[in-house]
Amino acid sequence: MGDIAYKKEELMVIEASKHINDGEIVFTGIGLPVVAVTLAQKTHAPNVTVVVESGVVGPQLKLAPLSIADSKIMRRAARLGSLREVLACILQRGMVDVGFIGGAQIDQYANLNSTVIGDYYKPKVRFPGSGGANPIASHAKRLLIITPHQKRRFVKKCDYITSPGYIDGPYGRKNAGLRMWNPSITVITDLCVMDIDSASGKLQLAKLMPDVTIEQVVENTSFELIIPPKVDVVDLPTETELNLIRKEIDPEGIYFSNKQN
Amino acid sequence: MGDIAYKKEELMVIEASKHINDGEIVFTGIGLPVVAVTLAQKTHAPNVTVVVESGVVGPQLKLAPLSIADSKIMRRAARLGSLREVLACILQRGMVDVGFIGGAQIDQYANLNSTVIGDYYKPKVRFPGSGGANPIASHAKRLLIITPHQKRRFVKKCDYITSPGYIDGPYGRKNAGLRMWNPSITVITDLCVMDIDSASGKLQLAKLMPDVTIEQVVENTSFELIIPPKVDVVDLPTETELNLIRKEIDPEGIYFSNKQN
Amino acid sequence: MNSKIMTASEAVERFIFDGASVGFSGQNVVGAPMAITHEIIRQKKKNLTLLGCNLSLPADILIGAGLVRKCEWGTCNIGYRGIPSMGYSARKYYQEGKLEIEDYEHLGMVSRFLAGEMGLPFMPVMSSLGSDILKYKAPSTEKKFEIIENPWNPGEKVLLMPAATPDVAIVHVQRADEMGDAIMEGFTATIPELVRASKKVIVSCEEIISSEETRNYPEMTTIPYIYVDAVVEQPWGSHPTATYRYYDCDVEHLRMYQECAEAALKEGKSGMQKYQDYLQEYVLSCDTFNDYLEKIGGVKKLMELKQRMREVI
Amino acid sequence: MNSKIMTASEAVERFIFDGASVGFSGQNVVGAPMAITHEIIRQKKKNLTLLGCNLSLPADILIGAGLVRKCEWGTCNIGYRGIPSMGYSARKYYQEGKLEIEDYEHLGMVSRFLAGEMGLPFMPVMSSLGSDILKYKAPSTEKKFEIIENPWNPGEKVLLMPAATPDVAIVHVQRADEMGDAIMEGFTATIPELVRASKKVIVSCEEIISSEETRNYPEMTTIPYIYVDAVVEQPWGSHPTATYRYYDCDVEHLRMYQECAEAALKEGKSGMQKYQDYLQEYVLSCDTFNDYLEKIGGVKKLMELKQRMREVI
Repeated sequence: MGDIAYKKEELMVIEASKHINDGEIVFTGIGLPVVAVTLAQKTHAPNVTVVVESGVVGPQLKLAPLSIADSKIMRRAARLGSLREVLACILQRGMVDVGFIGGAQIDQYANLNSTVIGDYYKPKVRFPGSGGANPIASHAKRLLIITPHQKRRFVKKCDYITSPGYIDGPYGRKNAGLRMWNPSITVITDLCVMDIDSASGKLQLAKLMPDVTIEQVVENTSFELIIPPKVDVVDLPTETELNLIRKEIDPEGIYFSNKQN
Repeated sequence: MGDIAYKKEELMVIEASKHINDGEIVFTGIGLPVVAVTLAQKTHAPNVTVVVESGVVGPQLKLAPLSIADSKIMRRAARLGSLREVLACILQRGMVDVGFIGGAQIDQYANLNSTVIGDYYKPKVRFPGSGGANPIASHAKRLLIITPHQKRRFVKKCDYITSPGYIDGPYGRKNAGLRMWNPSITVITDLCVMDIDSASGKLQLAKLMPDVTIEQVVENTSFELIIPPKVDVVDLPTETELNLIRKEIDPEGIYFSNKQN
Repeated sequence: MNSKIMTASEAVERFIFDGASVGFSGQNVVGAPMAITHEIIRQKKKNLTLLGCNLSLPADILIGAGLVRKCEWGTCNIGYRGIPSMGYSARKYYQEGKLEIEDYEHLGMVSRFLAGEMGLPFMPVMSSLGSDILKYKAPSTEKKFEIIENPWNPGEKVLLMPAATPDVAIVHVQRADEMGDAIMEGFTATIPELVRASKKVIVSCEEIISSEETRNYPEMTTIPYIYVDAVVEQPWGSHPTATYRYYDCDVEHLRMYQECAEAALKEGKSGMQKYQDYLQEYVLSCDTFNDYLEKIGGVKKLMELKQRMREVI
Repeated sequence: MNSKIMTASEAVERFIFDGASVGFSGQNVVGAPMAITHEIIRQKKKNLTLLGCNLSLPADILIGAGLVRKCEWGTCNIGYRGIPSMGYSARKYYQEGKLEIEDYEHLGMVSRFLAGEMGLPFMPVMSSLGSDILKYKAPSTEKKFEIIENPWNPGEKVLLMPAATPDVAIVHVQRADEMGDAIMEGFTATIPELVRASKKVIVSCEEIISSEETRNYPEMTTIPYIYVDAVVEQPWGSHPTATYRYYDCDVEHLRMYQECAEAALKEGKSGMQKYQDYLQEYVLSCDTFNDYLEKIGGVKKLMELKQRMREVI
């Protein structure tokens, strides 16, 4: 543990922000992703353009919005237009560098499920469905997934693939007809960072969160996670990063639980 | 001849205006058509909506514009939008009741040519091409053609079909895949009014202009025009109609030659 | 031209019918046409098919009122500050087998409206591929999609999605004139395509303005009158969702709604009564949407929401 | 963000190359990007392919300058009060076999840009069917179109047209900020689709305004900066065509241009000299578009055109 106390979600957001480069176009969803992209803008990537599915291009975010339809997300945008303009004329056209997605289940090929748990027609639980997640997963050059690491969430096979990862193998996307057939995918959890093993199209461990062991990760994952010989540890947050989150981006602490790491 | 002196084009425009009903959506081109629709608005059809290919919906025309891109045509429109909005979301969607078109040649099936005279690759004369004419001819429920009646213009077969009439027979449009497969087509010339004989898909004489004989029409038409047993004569213009054209719609006399009938 | 101004009650009576397919404006907690939605519940228009990208609250409350047969949606997401995203009525009815859902994703769904507004039978889409959105058809659908080869790049797959052309679209906007020219502020989401794809259109608005005003700057008119059949003036007409630049969403009321819907899902008979009580109190016992506005807190609450929007933008 | 403001000369040097495919704004006598067009002639960028619905004056003068290999258009129409509609240089070069034309119609052409802007390989179109637009392919084109059966209505034909994605789009608008957010007034014709379908975009504008101003009401921004590579400020930059709400077209100059082009077509060597003299006087001998504006009548003429627009609208 470092000298500075921080919450798990704070470090997840800080790690995510480092995957965003200056000048890129980032497709943001609600919650932690919008904190991550705002943090990136306030640190190393001031010229990032945020796009939001409802039709917002390039807002100048001050406080983190609470929903993709929150009026705050329209703040001083370059364009307030339509969903088609964003999902078709920016995303499907191939202009989005980084897209954030999530789901109730994620499997070994990084497929995501936000539709049903159980049988599709007689589910145990019904969720809202795709929204913009499927098109983001289909068309963004790089995908970022920020999610809690729980055994019931990291499943061998999703009950329903809402947003495609590598589907069923390294050429799964190509076979399905997706143009962006080999995107980089990064999964950031409270235990570790994962990415895609290009040979198998499966998730592999990339980095551990500070003070987390490989065993802990394996215990909390239902599928067989690929473990490379050498695994780095995520950097501890800096005071600057934490201050930006706490004082500028989310002063009300809306996005962060009270649990400290 | 009536008591009131009038120009041929004036009567053509007045006749055309009678083919427009109140409340209809009319797709207008440049020249005489815009005079005809404005006249209809000022007489029996005040609630006509004019649409123009450049993206104009429902302008309140005062003076006749000189081109479909003349700034005058935007006057107090309901919407200034895009070409796609008009050609796709109004015209192709099937909302246009009446469309005006024209061309350098018109043949016995009311096909129009505004592309080339002669061979397509080595033409005698090259014209501007379709513009919005082809989509209007394809999708409007009724078509109005205002044109001078000349033998070289009324040909047996167009050198190039830019805008389809009945193509090659009563089912020509259906066979080609056009949804609006049996539109009403009315051709108004300085000699007569023609429409479509539904059995053959060919042009037939409908009415004669005042003081014009069937022989004159036949002499000036290169194809064999269908002549029904009984042919009516177009009503003479009223003073009200002429005054509207001369004093309100085209006070500068831009559209009308100095020849009097 | 004749004025299209009418009351919510008249608009629903004239244009919504049992079995109609109805498209809705609204994204999560912004821009849902709640005044018209309440009126549909009061008039008990049933067996409805709802269409939209994010159907959110209007779908959930119509489902909870037992009026919906089927939804074709990208999502039904009401999520906001502490409020669960899934509409609980939708969850309940689907899980109990009382609701048919055709799942799409937002790009596929807006592409269907795009085909509809342009008079095309289908639209090519390059997402949905490889997902279970294509695997699971809704029981009623004969052909949810078609995959063809790209004629300009043999071997490449292209998904075709069929046009969607709802019987009626219901949208809430900031301003409209009596003919139906409507001005939207903020993002327009799927409104332009949805409206132009629909056979009839009901526009509810915060304010009616004169045609003189709309025609001064026609570039700003989002929907020209030719698509519009009814104009309903209802200030705060999207409450408890927000209307951009006018008022913020009412988080407290939204939470209360979701609590009632959650109770109906989880607490059996007493929970279902709780939801029925909500409907009775806030919809069925109200003659008009103004009565509802009184009940949710009246002038004081409305001014507070107005003020909150000012702080947000 | 970095400013994208540059001179017309810099913009053409950086983004137009020999053999490029270039799309243009402009409908007949409104909104043609003449300042950038003149600069292309001065820099002699050649073997160009031009794309647009109505290519009008920019195409005709580039063809007359001998810089165009091919056009893909709906029309080339300059018609106005006594001015013949067909561009005479286009007619001359085509009739003499020196220009390739792929004829489309406006709906087909804008559908091609629509496919391009959405990242789709093709767009369904329901016009062109039955016409000779489908009969005559341009010599260079492998597959101008494809007709398939509607999967949702067997027996119905649907035309597919391939996406158009020009290397560069050149458009003239009223106002833009230094990042490239551009505001168009009046009809937008094909500008939204053309710009978003193109790989690079040059925006010339009457006025540069601040980002503070564009971001006050982002609903009005026609083109957001993400599509834009160069912003060129050039008042009266579309002369002799009009810029809506700014100035009317210059009928006298347009007529003079068409007379020179007609002479080149009909009067042999002396006529061709007349056209060359026009190019020399009004384009080649000018360092910048401001020099041209002096020659066509200077301040007095420009104020007259401004006044004419006021009377028109």
